[in-house]
Amino acid sequence: MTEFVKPSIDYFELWPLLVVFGVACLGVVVEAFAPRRLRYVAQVGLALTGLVVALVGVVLVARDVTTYEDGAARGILAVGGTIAVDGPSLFIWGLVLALAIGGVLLFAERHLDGGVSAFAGQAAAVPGTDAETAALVANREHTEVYPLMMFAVFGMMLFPAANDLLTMFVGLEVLSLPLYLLSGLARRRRLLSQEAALKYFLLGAFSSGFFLYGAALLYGYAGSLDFAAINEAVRNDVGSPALLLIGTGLLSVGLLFKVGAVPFQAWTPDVYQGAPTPVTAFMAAGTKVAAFGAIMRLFYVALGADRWSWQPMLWIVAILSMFVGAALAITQSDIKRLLAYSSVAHTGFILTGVLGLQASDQLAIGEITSLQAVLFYLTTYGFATIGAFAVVSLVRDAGGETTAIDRWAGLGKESPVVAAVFAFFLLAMAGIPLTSGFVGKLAVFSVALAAGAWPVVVAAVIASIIAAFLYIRVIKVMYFDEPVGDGPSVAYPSVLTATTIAVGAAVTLVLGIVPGPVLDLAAVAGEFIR
Amino acid sequence: MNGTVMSILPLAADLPEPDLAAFGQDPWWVIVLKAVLIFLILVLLTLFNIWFERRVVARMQHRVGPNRHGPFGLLQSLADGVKLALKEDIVPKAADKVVFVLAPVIAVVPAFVTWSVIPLGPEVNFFGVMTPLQLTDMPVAVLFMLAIASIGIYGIVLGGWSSGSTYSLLGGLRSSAQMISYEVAMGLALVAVFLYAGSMSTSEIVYAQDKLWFGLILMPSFVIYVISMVGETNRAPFDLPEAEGELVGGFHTEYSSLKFALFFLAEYINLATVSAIATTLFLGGWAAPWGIENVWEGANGGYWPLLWFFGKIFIFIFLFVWLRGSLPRMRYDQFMALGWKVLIPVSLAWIVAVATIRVISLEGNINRTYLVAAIAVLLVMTVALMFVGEGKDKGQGDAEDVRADDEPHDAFAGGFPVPPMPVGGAVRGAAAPMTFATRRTTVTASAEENHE
Amino acid sequence: MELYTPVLALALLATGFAVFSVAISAFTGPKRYNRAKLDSYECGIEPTPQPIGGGRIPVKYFITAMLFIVFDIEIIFLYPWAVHFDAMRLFGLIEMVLFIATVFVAYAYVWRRGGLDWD
Amino acid sequence: MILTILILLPLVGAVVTAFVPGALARVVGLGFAGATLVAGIVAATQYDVGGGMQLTETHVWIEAMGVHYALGVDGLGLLMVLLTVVLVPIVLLAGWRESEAEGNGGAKAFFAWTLALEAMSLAVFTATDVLLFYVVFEATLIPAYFLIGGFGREGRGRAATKFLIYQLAGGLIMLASVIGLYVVSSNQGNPSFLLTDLAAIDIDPITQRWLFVGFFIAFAIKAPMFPVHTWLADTTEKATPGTSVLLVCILDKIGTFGMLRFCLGLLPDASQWATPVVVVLALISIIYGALVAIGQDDVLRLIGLTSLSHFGFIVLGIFVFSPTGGTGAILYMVNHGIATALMFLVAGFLIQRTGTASIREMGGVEKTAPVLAGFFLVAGLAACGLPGLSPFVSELMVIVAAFDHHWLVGSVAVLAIVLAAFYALWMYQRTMTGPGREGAAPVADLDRREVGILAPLLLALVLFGFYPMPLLDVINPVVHDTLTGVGIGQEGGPQ
Amino acid sequence: MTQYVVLSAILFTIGCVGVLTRRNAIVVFMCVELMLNASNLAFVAFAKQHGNLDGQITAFFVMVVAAAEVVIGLAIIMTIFRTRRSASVDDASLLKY
Repeated sequence: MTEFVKPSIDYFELWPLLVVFGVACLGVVVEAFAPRRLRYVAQVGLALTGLVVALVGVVLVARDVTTYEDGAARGILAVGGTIAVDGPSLFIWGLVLALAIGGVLLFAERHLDGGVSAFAGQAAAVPGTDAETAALVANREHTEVYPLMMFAVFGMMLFPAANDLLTMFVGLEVLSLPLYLLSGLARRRRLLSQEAALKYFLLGAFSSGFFLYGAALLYGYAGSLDFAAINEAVRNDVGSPALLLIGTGLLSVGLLFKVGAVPFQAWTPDVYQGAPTPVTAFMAAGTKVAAFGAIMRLFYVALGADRWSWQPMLWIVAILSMFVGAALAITQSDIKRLLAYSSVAHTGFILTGVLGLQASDQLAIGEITSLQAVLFYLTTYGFATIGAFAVVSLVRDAGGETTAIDRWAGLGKESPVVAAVFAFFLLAMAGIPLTSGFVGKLAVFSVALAAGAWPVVVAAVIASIIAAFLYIRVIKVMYFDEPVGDGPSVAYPSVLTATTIAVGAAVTLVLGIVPGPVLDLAAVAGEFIR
Repeated sequence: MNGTVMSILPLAADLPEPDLAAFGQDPWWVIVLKAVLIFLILVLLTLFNIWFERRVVARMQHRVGPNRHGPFGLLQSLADGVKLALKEDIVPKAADKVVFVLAPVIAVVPAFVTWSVIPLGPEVNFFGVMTPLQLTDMPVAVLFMLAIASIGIYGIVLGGWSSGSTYSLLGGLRSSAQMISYEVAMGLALVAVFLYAGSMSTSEIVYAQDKLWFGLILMPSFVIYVISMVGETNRAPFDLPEAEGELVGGFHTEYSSLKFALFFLAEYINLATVSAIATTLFLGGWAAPWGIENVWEGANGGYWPLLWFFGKIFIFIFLFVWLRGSLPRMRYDQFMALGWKVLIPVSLAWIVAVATIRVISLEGNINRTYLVAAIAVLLVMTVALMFVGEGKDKGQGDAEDVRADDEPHDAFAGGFPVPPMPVGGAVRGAAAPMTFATRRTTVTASAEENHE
Repeated sequence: MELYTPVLALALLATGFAVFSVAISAFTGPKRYNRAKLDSYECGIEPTPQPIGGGRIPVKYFITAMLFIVFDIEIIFLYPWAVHFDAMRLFGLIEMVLFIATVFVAYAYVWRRGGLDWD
Repeated sequence: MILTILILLPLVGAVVTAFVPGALARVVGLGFAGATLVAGIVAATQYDVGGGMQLTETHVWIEAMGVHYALGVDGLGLLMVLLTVVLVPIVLLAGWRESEAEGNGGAKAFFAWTLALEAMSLAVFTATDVLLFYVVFEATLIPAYFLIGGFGREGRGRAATKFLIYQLAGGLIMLASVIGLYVVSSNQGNPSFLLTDLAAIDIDPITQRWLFVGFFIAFAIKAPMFPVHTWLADTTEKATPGTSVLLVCILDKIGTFGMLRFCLGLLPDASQWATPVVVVLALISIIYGALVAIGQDDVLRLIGLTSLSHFGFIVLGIFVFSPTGGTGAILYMVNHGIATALMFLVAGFLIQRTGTASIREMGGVEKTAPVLAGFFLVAGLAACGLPGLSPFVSELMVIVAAFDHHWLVGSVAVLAIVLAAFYALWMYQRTMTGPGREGAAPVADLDRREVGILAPLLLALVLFGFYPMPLLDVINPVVHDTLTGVGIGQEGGPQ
Repeated sequence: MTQYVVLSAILFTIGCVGVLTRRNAIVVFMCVELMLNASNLAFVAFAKQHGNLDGQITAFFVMVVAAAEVVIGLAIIMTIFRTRRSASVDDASLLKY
């Protein structure tokens, strides 16, 4: 038996992570002990405070990180090398936390639906029964969603920071499990919501099975779960290449599922549509950010030496995602499904960025790394998405949210501001200049092209054109089509949702005009610790 | 590391250092012979236990008990077994045939297998071969036992489920719920033992108790274990799965003939098994009770330990019988509450306490008195917190609870398969409707009004 | 592996015995057909038809099952920790207290929300 | 700084107009347009006829990617800027009432969007950073989209969507080339989007051809050229004439502007490589546009299609690579802007009066509205290149250059003049002469406001028809520089 | 050790095929668990092969995760089951484009 070595836990660097986890646990305690009427305020306050404190923590840590072992990376390896608190991690943490704050605000919105939140009064009550009615009459709501969300945020922070396959797997699950539940908690259209949860869960569990088996094979190949060790093994070409290849493939399945890349996109539209809109907003933004962080860390750090075997696969996946996402989005008649497919297309675009060069010593000054481009794209995408879904939650009719696109006709006249903001988000997603989406696209395309992936870029351009059509179609419906029947009405949100939308729009605009600071921030973040 | 265990009380039984290398060396015939012997012992033990139980309970109830077959009626159980074999073997029409037949097998095999890691004695001369009086041992023996024992639960659940009968199903469910509930407490109770023994191998745990039985220094663990072992075996006062007042025979309602006998056998072997585990983990296993070693040097040598071992087991068996003879059956909610709300938190608190004490004795520079006091306070506070919270909650009348009472009665609400109501209401004819029916209508109506 | 071979021997023996018992009872016992005998037992009334798959199970049992899983997992971590506690000492204690406290949070929640109350 | 002011003025104007009360909006909007006009003229006075990039300013924009906010004008840019600042106030005046009509998006929106469009267009013509150019190039689409979709006739939403899709498609294809340029420049160690930097780099021929294709497709859609012109007719038919003026006379010039500046300026070898194909496409555009125009029933649609023909001429002039052709093309860009604007606006006034755009349903207008008919005739004659009106000069130069290039090309181009005469005169004949429509109220003549709006355009047509020298002085250096870049020396000036 | 890896691969494949072909949500779910356990087997086998403990520790964590997944999955499937009285995946078909 080898001597027990106490792992060093760098509490300062892990501070944001611990705060989020602690707040999540505290939330459960509040849920257990606070009287019902206090829970809402307590939970929202707690979650917001926790997120803000964590965000401040991220900033403090980021100011403090130093260069790692004279390399290009900055940061430290914490907890015995299982968590990498490096520049990219911190960037993603900050981003996830910012998006999560928006998410909490949306979760807490109670003005839209007559004084109750978007979550079921009692999820356990069977829809259509007296028990459900009773819960409705009592104006009950699940305040558990806040701790659940905090756990998901914790997972989203752990996932991209994981420096070995085990931690990554744990992060993956911690991020996924609360989201499965949250998807099923819609107040209206409960059956749809439950079904979404079921599909999300089954497919998610399936894909994490793939991830895990891939991890096992990679472990079999390298004899270690640690990314650096795997990289070493790949470099020295020990072990069976078949294990490496199959392992990489299976791992990719798990990761690509999380980002909703084709051919693992099947869950996206169903879940986006069925889940309560605040959850969709938070999930669509947060999951993608976290999962892409993890994808890049895995592929760059652990499998960087093996890039010739995974790059062709990602090429194909990226191209397929863009085309399938854009093409299927056109056929949609539901705005949430449309946004879901558009997110699939965006996954393809981001993957295009992943294909670029990541080492800054391969680049000239004035060129950006893949990491920078993807981080920037994630920022733009995250804020635009959360904002767009927030707007979706405003447009309502008697049955709750109106998500059928043709019911949005005439929104431009009914509520010019809401329509304008939504159109702005759509334009950002389409990548029209002077929105953040354009700069994001520019960044990922240029890194991909610089790495010689011109077929992908050409495909991306064509896919962008297809995608542009669908965004414009929605804008056309809002502005130029005659309303059907009464037309949609727009519920006046409280300051919570309004803030989220405003911040989303502001970020989208500012990043479109002066993207420099964020690009620089991503540059300062440097590279992954290898 | 067991040398460091509690050197406060100098006690005699100085057992030789344990070594797992002693296992896995037997020639094949020794293995077979040991296995057959264990099998025989268990079958005989079961026959004896049934008789023993009936006699003791009879005594407690001022009866005589079985006394016809053999001396003191000792062969009564055997006669019962033969009789069962001659009964018709019924497989109900609604049953899932394969599972129905398989269930007793699943129940009984693990019961036997568990015994393969129970140490019955030290290394002895076994027909010319030096071998421990134990079929085998492994570094994770206790875990192995727990795992195997868990398989036995499947036999009960599947038996209840496959019978196609309401009573069986509920009995099976109840017993599985009960067993898993108490398995948690049982599992937690064992942690303290491992903490002190530094091993999960049964033989090493026995050796680790050469100075002091864990049952004494880890009293709370022991008590929890004893309570949960009663729950784990579905014995009175925790025999809810076969509560004949509510569930006829529970999961084995539909079983007859030798299949029933197998369930019966499994239950009694489990009785012995949990007793043997208790003996091994808490009462020093086969080692002679302290004091005896001082008087008699050879008490822990040769085949003598078998005596101590089975003696200790019979103490537990008697305890079981005693409980059955004297205590009424618990209500199901009380029973589950005991398991979940008392045993588990107490176990957890106790584990932390034990670990803390252990750290202190290992580090050895913290004042022990204060610490014990602090732990006690913490423990009390933890437990108190849960109860205080509960009381306040009820006082305030949480909307949830009130609402639950108001909900109309639905025969299928919880999913209990209740016979369908006759058309036109629960009661027809002259009898007045029952009260719950009226309440249901009013509440429903008012709820609907509110809603609209 | 040698440590597990004896287990196999005993298991084979026990299985043989059990299978033999189940099989033999088919021959030793009488066979007298009676429709009522093959029905499920329900105190003499017509048995309630059981839906395929064994009918619906009260949700409470699922909650218990879930709770069991949670605690069983806790135990999984407690055992190796306990066995090697002497090597980890204070560090091990602190970490485990944190772990237990975390699980305890969930436990407190379930308790307070009535997950442990049977009726 | 003057160029920044030039861009900011209408941009600020757009925002202000959007927020002032409805009654004030038009006045404020027009005020800003006027101010922009003044600023444009000031800029022109500061311009030195000698050539080269002038009035430049450069600021770092996105440092991480080597993007600059860089402005500057050469002769071509200056002319386009002037065309823009002149046409916008005219369009605003022409749309004074119309934009308030039933079913339209309101005058405020029209003025605001128009000003926004003006700002973006000015930025396009002055940008000397490729990415900045691209950004504003795409940004013009949004105001254009809302102008088309918000104002005009039934089915405009569809037309707007079609327009936007076409343009976005072109834009995104161009984006690939823009990034490609950047990547090539970074491979050579100096990642930059600045035109001056990019002109200095050495691009291998194959890459150059790919990049050229990307740029050219975008500009061809913009211009428009056969076969990617189909958005044009729909758009001009559904949109208001004012919008059409903005689109055809200003925005579409970006296409040919870009061809000159980017295709020829940055990718000379590939431009020569592509010449045969481009020339053929240009010829097809010329003939096809004219032929299809003849068959049209809708006035606005007809005018739109004539532009297809005219843009064919411009592209032809650019790609024959001769000083005469180049000069003719640039001159044509200006003249076409003026002539087509006049045509659209007159047609607009006509449609306002008759309530229909169908040629078949009009007739006899000249009897009751002689002034209107007169303007219409002049515009039509300008379109078919009557000597004495400015388009004649440019058309002639292009055709001469085309004959120099190859006799067949010249012949085909000449054929178009015949066709042009055919559609222009036939249109005039069917709408203005003959009997009036049964039961229709007599068409009122243009009032003084309308005449006032149209008069400057008419004057310009006549002025430049007789005396194009000021324009040529500005144009010649540009053509010289461009052709030198391509590798063809200046052999004999124009005239 | 190879035979253990092969066995784990077979188990994994069975689970995978099960997920794809079975219609009952609970069975699908069990197949997923089978996949996780196949991974566990592979982890432990590789741990033995490489002579380090990483694989075994991972197996522990996987068990935890699997358990958490069971808890969550069971909750979700139960809700659906109670609503529809069916656990068939095919019956869950409200979400379509």
